[in-house]
Amino acid sequence: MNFDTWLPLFVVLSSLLPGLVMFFLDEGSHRLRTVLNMSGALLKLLLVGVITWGVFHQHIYETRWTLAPGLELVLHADTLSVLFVILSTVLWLVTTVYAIGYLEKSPHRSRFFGFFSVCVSATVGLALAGNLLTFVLFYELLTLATYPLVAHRGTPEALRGARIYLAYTLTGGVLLFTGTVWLHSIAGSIAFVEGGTLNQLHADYHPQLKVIFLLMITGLGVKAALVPLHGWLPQAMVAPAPVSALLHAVAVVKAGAFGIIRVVYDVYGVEFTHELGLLTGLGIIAAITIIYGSVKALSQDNLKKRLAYSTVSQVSYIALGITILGPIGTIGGIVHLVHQGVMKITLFFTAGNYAETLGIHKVSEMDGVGQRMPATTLAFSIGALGMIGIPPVAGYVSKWYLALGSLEAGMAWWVMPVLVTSSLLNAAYFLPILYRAWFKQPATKWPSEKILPARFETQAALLWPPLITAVLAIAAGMFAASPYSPLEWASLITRREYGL
Amino acid sequence: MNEQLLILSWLLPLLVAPLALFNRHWPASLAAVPALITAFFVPAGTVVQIPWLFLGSHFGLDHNASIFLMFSAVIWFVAGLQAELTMRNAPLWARFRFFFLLAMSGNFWLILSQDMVNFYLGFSLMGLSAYALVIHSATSKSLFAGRVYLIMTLLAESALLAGFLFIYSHTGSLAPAAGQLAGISNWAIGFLILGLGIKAGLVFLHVWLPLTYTAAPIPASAVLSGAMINVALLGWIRYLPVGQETLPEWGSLLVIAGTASIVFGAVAGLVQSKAKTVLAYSSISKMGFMTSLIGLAMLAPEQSEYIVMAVVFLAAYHGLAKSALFLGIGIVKAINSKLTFMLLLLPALVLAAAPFTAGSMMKTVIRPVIDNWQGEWIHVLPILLLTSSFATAMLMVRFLVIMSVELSLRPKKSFSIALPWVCLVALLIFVPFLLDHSFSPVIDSWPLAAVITGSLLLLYIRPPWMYSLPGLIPAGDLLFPMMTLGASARLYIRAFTCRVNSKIKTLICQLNNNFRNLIRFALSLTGGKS
Amino acid sequence: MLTAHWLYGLSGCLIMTFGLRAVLLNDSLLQRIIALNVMGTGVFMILITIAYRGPDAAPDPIPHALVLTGIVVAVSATALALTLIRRLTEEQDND
Amino acid sequence: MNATNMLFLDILLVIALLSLAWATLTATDARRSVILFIAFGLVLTLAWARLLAPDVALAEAAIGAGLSGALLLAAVQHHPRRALSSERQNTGKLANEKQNDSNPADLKSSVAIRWTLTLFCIALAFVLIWALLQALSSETSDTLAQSVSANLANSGVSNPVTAVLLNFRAYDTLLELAVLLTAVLGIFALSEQRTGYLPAGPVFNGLVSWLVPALILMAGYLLWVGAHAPGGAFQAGATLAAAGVILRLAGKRNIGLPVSKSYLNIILVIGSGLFLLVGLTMLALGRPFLDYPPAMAGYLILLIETAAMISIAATLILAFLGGRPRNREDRSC
Amino acid sequence: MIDTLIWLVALPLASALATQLLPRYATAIVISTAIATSINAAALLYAVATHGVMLYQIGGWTAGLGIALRADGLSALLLMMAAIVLLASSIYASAYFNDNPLRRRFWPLWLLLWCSLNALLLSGDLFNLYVTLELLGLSAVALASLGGKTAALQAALRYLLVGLLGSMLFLAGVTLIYAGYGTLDLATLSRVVAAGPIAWSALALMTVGLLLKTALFPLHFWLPPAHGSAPAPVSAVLSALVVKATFYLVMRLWLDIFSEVVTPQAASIPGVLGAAAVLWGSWQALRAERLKLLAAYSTVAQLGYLFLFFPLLQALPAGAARDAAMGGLVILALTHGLAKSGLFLAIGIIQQRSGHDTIRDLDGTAQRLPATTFAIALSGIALIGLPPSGAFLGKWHLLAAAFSAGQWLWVVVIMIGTLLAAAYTFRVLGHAFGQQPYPRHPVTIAAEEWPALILSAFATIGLGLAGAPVWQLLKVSL
Repeated sequence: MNFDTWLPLFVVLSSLLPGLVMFFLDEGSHRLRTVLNMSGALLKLLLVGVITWGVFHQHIYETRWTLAPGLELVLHADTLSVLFVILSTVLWLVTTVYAIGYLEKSPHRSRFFGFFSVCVSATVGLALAGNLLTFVLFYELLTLATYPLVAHRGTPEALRGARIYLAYTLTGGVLLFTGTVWLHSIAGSIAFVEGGTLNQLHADYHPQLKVIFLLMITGLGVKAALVPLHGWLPQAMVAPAPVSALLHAVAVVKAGAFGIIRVVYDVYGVEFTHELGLLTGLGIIAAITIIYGSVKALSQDNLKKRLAYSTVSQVSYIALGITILGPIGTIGGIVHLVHQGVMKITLFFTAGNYAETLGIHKVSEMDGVGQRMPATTLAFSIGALGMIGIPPVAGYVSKWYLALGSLEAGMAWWVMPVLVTSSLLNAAYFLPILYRAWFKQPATKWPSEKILPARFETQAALLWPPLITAVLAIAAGMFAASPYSPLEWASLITRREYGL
Repeated sequence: MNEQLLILSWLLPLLVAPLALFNRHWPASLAAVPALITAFFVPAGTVVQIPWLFLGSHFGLDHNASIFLMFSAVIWFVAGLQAELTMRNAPLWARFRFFFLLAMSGNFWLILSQDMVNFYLGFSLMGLSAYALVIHSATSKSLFAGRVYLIMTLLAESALLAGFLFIYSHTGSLAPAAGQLAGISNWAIGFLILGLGIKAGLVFLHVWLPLTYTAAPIPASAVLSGAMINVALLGWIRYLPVGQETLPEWGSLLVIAGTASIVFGAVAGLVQSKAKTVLAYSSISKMGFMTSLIGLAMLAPEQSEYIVMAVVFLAAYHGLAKSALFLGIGIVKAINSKLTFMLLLLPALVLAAAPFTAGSMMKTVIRPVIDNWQGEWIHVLPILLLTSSFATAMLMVRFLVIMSVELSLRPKKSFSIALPWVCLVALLIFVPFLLDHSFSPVIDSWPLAAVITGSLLLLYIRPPWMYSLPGLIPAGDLLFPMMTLGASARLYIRAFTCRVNSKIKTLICQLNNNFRNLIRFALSLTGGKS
Repeated sequence: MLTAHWLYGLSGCLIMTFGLRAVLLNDSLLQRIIALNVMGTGVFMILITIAYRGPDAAPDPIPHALVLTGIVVAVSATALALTLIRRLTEEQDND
Repeated sequence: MNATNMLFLDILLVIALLSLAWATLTATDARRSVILFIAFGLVLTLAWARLLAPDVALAEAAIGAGLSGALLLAAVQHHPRRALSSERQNTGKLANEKQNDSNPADLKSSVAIRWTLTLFCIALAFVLIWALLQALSSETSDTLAQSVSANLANSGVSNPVTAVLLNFRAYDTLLELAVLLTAVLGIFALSEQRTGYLPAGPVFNGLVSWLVPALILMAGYLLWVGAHAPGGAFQAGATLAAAGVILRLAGKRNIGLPVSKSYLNIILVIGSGLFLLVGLTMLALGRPFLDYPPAMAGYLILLIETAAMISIAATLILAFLGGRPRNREDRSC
Repeated sequence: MIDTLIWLVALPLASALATQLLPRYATAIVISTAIATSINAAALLYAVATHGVMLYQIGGWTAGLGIALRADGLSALLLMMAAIVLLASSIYASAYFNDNPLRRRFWPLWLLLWCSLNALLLSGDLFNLYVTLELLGLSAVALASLGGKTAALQAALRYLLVGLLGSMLFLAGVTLIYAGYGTLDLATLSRVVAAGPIAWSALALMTVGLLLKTALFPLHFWLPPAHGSAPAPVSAVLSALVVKATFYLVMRLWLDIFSEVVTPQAASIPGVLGAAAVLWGSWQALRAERLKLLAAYSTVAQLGYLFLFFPLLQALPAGAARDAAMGGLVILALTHGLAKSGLFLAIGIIQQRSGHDTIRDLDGTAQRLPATTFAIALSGIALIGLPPSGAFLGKWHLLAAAFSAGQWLWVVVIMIGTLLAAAYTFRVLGHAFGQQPYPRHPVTIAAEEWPALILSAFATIGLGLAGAPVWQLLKVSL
C-alpha cells in the first residue's frame, strides 16, 4: 500500500468525512462545524496541489476497489480530472467561507453543511472517476446531495424547485445508467482512456453505440442543461445563494458538461464519435441551447433567473467546444469549464449579496446599487463582462479558442454566428444591469435592508468570496498564456487527448 | 526605460482611474503625460514582449503608431485638461473622469499593442468606457444615443474579433507581420471593414455617430471625434493587407463607400442645426475621404506606402482639428467673446485645408501619390480631393454660422479655462512649420480658395434661406427609418408568434385533456385504489 | 398400480380441488377455514394412497408420518384462525 | 374380505367421501358445514384404516374430526351470525370477488370470476390426476421405505411410523411442536378465554365422572403402545385434550390445568423444550443433534413423547378455551 | 464448527421457550440470543466461504431417511441478512415495546419467527420445508395481529388464509414429488428430477403456493394491509425477511433443483408478473396515503425486480455472465431486505412520535427527527437503486443481463420502475424540509433511531461498496 494509490481516495474523503460528521453535530456547535469545514477544504486543497504537481510530472495516482466481478470503482487522476478537481476545490473553499457567512443565523445548518460537503465530494469523485461506473456512481450521488440543498429553504417554491430538479436529474441519471450498462455489456470494461477505445469494436455494434451515445448524452445533458432538458435549472434558483453558486459554477451543470467531455473524448474518442456522425447533432443542440438560453435570459427580471438562463447558455459552450473537431476547439471547450465556473460563481455570490444585504432579487430593483455596494457590484461587473467575452476577464479566451477551433475545423460558418449572436445577447442582458447598478439613481429605500453598512458594505464573509473569484476570473484571462493557467492546462489535456 | 514608458503609457491611466474616483481635485488627465513622452521621445521600433500576459502580449511603437500616439495623446491631454477646468464641479464628475481615463487607457493600449488580443482589448475598453461618457448627461436623448452607440460598438467589437480570428487562423500569429497578411481570406477583410467601418462612421454604419457626438459632453466629443474615431484607420492599416496584394473588389468597395460617406456627410451635415452635429457629419465626410484613400491603396499596392503616409497625416490633422473645434464650441459658449470665435475659425480653416494653413500641407502629402500614380484610377484621387475639400468647407461654414448664432447668448467666464484649447489651436497652426521646413503656405488650389472665400462672404451676409433648411434630416438620419422598419417587423413577428402560440396552446390543452381522460379510464379499469 | 390407488388417488385430487375452489369462492370465513381443512385432507389422502402397497404389503411409513404432522399443523392453524375470527367479530361488535 | 367386496367398499367409501366433502363445502349454513365436516372426518378415518394407516386413522379421529370439529363447533356456537357473514368490511381483491347483491355490476363480475376459478380448479384437478397417475404408475424405487425398515432396529421403537416421527424425522416433529406452541402463543396474544359454560346437570356430571378417567387411561395406553403399534404422543395428547373438552363442557373452569401462569407456561413449553433439550444433550455428548444412543433411544423417545403429549393436550385445550386464562390480578397478560 | 447450523435453529427456539418461561428476563435473553445468533451466522458465512457447502445430518441419519441441514453461499448470505435485520429490530423492539404489555407476548413469537426463518433457509428436505413454512406463517400472522385493531386483525386473518393456502399447494407439490421420485431430500431430488408432467405440475403447485406467500403480483393483495398494519419491527421483518424466505425457496427450486426442467416460456411467466409487480407496486406506492402502505407497496414492486431475473437467468448460458447476474439478484434481495427493514423501523419511529403516518401531514415530525429522516432517505436510495447502494449493483446486473440476453422489454420496465421508486421516495422526503425548529441533537431516541439508520446505511453504503464477497460466496453452491 502506498500513498500514491490512496491519494485520489483521500481527496474525496477529505470533504466526505467531515460532511458525514457534520450531520451528527448539534445545531449549536457552530465553531466545530466551521473548523471541520475549513480544515476539510484546506486539506483537500493541499492534496490536490500534490496531485496536480504529480500529474504534471506524469505520476500516476489511482485507487481501485472491486464492487463486483467486472465492476471496479476507479479513482484516477489525469490531466482532465485534475483541472476539474482544482476548480471544485478552490471554489469550494471560497464557497464554504461564503456559505458560513450567508447562513449565519438560519436553521438546519448541520444538515446544510453536511450535504454541502457530500456534494463537493461527489463532484470531486466524478472528476476523478477512472471509468464510467465510477462516474455514474458519483453522478447520482451528486443528484442526491444537491436535492436537500435546493430544498433547503423548505418553502413550497423550494420544494417545488427541488422536485423538478430531481425529476429531471434522476431521469437523466437513469438514462445514463442504462446507457452505461449497455455499453458495459457490449464493450466490457469502460475505463476512461485518452482517445477512447470504442473504435476497436466491430462495425456491427455501431448502431447500438449510437443509441447508447444518445442515451448517455441525454442523461448527461440534463445536468448540463442542454435544451430541451434545461427546465430544472431556472427552477432550482430557489436554493440559497451559495448553493446556486456551486450548482451553476462547479457541481451540477459542470458535472454534466464534464461527463460529455469524458464520453466523447475518453470513451468514444472524438474522431470515432465524428465517424459515427454524432458530433454534429450534439453541436446543433449546443448551438440551440446557447442561443435559447441567452434569449430567455433577456426577459427575466429575477436576477438569479437571468443568471440561470445565462448558465444554460454558457455551459453549452463546453459542449460546443467538444463538437468542434480538432485540438483548438477542444481547448476552448475545456478551458471554458474553468472560466465559466469562476465567472458564474462570482455572479451568484454577488446576487446572493444583493439579496442578503438589501433584499434585492430583481433586476428592476437594482437601480444605483453600485453606489451602496460598490465592491460587490464591481465583482458583478467583472463577471458580467467576462460572460460577454470582454477581455481581460477570462471569457474571451474561451470564445477565442472556440471560434478559432471552428475555423480550423471548417465549421465557422455556423459556429461563429452562434458565438457572435450569443455574445451580443449576453451583452444585451448583462449591460443593462450594469447600467442600472452604476448609472441610475438609487431608490430611496431598498426592498429590505438586512445588513447595514459598517466597515464594509456587507458582511466580510460575503464580500471577500466574490472579490476573490472576480480577481481569479481576471487573472485567468490576463495570465492565460502563463504556465499552470487554465488555458495552459487545457492545452496539456488536449495534447494528451489527441496524442500530440 | 523606453519599454517601461511604453507600458506606462496605457497602464498609468488605467491605474489612476480608480484613484480618480476618490479625489476629485487631483488633475487626473496628467495620466496622459507618459503617452505624450512616449510619443515624442521613445524611438520608433521599440518593442516589449510579455509572453505571460493574455495569450502572449506584444507591445511596440512603429512609425504609424508613433504618429497616432502623438496626436491622440495631445488630444486626450488637452481634452482632459479642459474637462478638469470646465466640469470639475459638475455632477458625476468623478464618474466621468473614471471612464475618461479608462477610455484613454484603451486608446493608448490599442495604439501601442502589436498583437491582436491587446488591440481588441484596448478597442473594447475604449469603446465601452466611452459609453459612460456619452450618457453622461443622462437625458433621454443621451441615453438613446448611448444605447445606439453601445449596440454599434458591440457589433463592431464582434466583427473585429471575428476578423482577427480569421487572420490568426491564416497567419498563426497574434502579431502578424505585414508580409504574412497577404492572402488572408475575404471573411477576414470583410469583418475588419465592417467592424472598423462602424467605428469610422462609414455610411450606413454611421448612424450612432451624429447622435453620440451630439449627446456627449464636449471634452468627450472631442476625444471621440479626434482620437477614438481614427483608430479605425490604424486598424485597417495594420491588419488589412494594404500594399501586400491587389484587392480590386474590396478596394473599389472602400472607395465607393468612402465617396458616399463624403457626399452623404456633407449633405446631411449642412442641414443640421446643432454645431456638434455638423461637426459629427463632417467627421463622417472626412473619414469617408480617408477610407477611400485606403481603398485606393488596396487597388494600387505599389502606391500604398505614400497613401498610408497620407492617411496617417490626414488622420492626425483631422483629429487635432476636429477636437479643437469641439473643444472650441465649449470655449466659445463659455467665454462668449469675439476673440474666441475668431480663434475657432482657425481649426475650421485648417480642416477645410484653407491656404496658408496647415491644412494645405495635405497637398504636400498627397502630391507624391498623384505624381507617381499609374493606372486606371488616376482621375479618381483629384476628384475625391476636391469633393472632400469642398464638402468640408461647406460644413465648416455651416458650423461657423451656427456658432455665430450661439455667440451672443451666454454669460462670460474667465478666459483661463481656454488656455489648453488655445495651445491646441496654436499647435495646429504652427506645428507644420516646425515639422516640415519645406512647407510653404501658398495658394495652389484656386478653386478651393474661391469656395472658401465665397463661403466666408456668405457667412458674413447670412442669407435667410440658410435658416430654412435645418431639421430636414435629424441627427442619426437613417436610424429612424430603420427603427420604424424594425418596430413594424417586430410587431408583425409578435402577432405571428401569438397566433402560432395560441394554436399550440389549444393543441396542448387538448392533448392534456385526452391524456387525463386516458388516465381516468385506466384507473377505472383497475378498480381504483386497493 | 392398484385399483385402490386409482380410486383414492382420484378422490384425493378431487377433494383437494373441491377444497381449493371453496377457499377461493366461499364467503364465510369459517367455511373458508373448513375448506382449507378439506383441501388438506385431499392432499393427505394422496399421501396415504402413495404409501399404500396393497393389502398384504406393509405400507410406506414415511407418508403416514408426514400426514400425522400435517394434521397437527392443520389443527394448530385452524385454532389460530378461529381465534382471529373471534377477535375480529368482537372488535367489529365493539366498533 | 375378498377383492370384489373390497372394491365395493372402496367405491362406497369414495362416493361417501366425495359427497360429504362437496356437501361440507357447499353448505349454506356454517353450522351444517361444521357438522358435515365432522362426519367427513369420521368417514375419512375408515378410509385411512382401509389404506392400512391406523396411526393416521387414530389421529384423524382424535384430532382431524374430533378436536377440529370441537373447535369449529365452539366457533359456530359463539358467533353464529358473524362467523357466517362475509368480509364485507374488507376492501381489496378478496372483497371484490365476493357476491354483493346490492350492486349488479359487482355481481356480474363476481359470477365471471366464479366461473373462471371453477374452470381453473377443474383444469387443476385434471393436471393433478394426470401427474399423480403418472407418478403411481411409474415404478419408483422404494428405497426410503426399505431403509426405514432396515434402520428400524436402531430406532428404539418397533412402530415404523413412530420411528419416522420421533427418530428419523424427529426434527420435523420438533418443529411441529414449535408450530403448536406458536399457535397457542398466538391465541394467547390475541384473546382471553371464553367465559365458561353453565355447570352441567347431574346426568352429564355422572357421565363426565367416568368418561374423563377413561380417556386419561386411554391416553396413557396410546402413548405407551405407540412404540410398537399404532398410537403415540399426538393421539394420546388429543385424547387427553378430549377429556379436557368434556370437562369444559361440564362447566369446570380450570379443567385440571394449573391456575398459576408459570406452571401453565411450563406445561405448554415442556413438549418442545424437552425435545430440544434431548437433542442438545446429544450435541453435548459429541453426537449429532437428536442422535440418540441406540441403547437409550426407546427411553428417550418415550420421555419426549410424554412431554409432547402433555404440551399437545394443554395446547389443544387452551385452543378450545379460546385464549389466555382469565386472570383477575393481571388481566392484561 | 459444523454445529453452527443446528445452533442457528436451536438457539432461537430455546430462547423462545426461555422467554415464555422467564418473561421478566425476556429482553436480556432476546438481545443476547440475537447477538449470539448473529455471531453464529457470521461464523457460518465464514465457514461456507472457506470450507464450501456445509452439511448437517440431524440424528446422524443419512439425508433422505433423515433430514439434512445444508448451507451454501446463498443460504448463508440470507441467514446473515436475517441475523442483521433481526438483531437491529430486536434492539429497536426493546425500545418500541418499552412499556407495552404486548412485550411479553411479543418476544417468544419473535424468536419463533427467527427460528423458523433460519430453519427454512437451512432445510434440505421438502417436507421439512413445509413445516418451516407453516411455522413461519403462523408466527408471522401472530406477530402481525399484535396491533390488535380491526384493520390489523383483518389483515392478519387474510394473511393467515393466504399463507395456509400457499402451504397447502406447496404440500400438494411435495406429495407429487414424493409420489414420483420417492425422495424428499433436495440434493437427491436435484439429481433425479427430469422434465415431465410430474416435475412440471409439482413445480407449478409449489411455485404458486410460494408465490402466494411471496406476494408476487397479482397474488400480492394481502401484503399491503398485513405489512401496513403490523407493529413496526414486525412489518420490518415481514417485508425484509419473511417474503424473502419464500422467495429464496422459489429461487432454490427454479434456479437450482428444477433448473433442468424450467423452459424459457415458463421462465418468462415470473418475468412478466415481476414486471407487472414493479409497475403496479410502484404506482400504488406513489398513490399511497400512508407511509407504511407506501413501504408495503414498495415491497411488492421490489419483489417484482427479483422475479425479473428469472427469464434472464434462464436465457443466459452457465458462465461468468450468469454468475454475475445471479450475484446481482442476491445482492438486490439483500439490499432490499436491509433497506426495507430500516425503512419500516424509521416509519415506526415517526408513527410513534406523531401518532399517525399520513404522508401529507408529516412535515413537522420529519423535521424534528433528522436521524430518522436520514434513515428513510438512505433506505429510499437503496429502494430506487441509486449508487452506492447494493441495489445499484443489483440493477446494474439486471440490466446487463437483459442486454446480454437481448430481452429489451425488461430494460424499459426497470427504467420506469426506478423513476417511480424515486417519485414515491422523494414524495416522502420532501416533507423533511422546512423551517421547523431543528432539534438540539440529531439523534433523539438512540435505541430506535440507530438500528434504523444502521440498517439503511448498511444497505446503501455497506452492500454497495463492499458487496463483492457476495459473488465469491455464491460460487459455493449445492
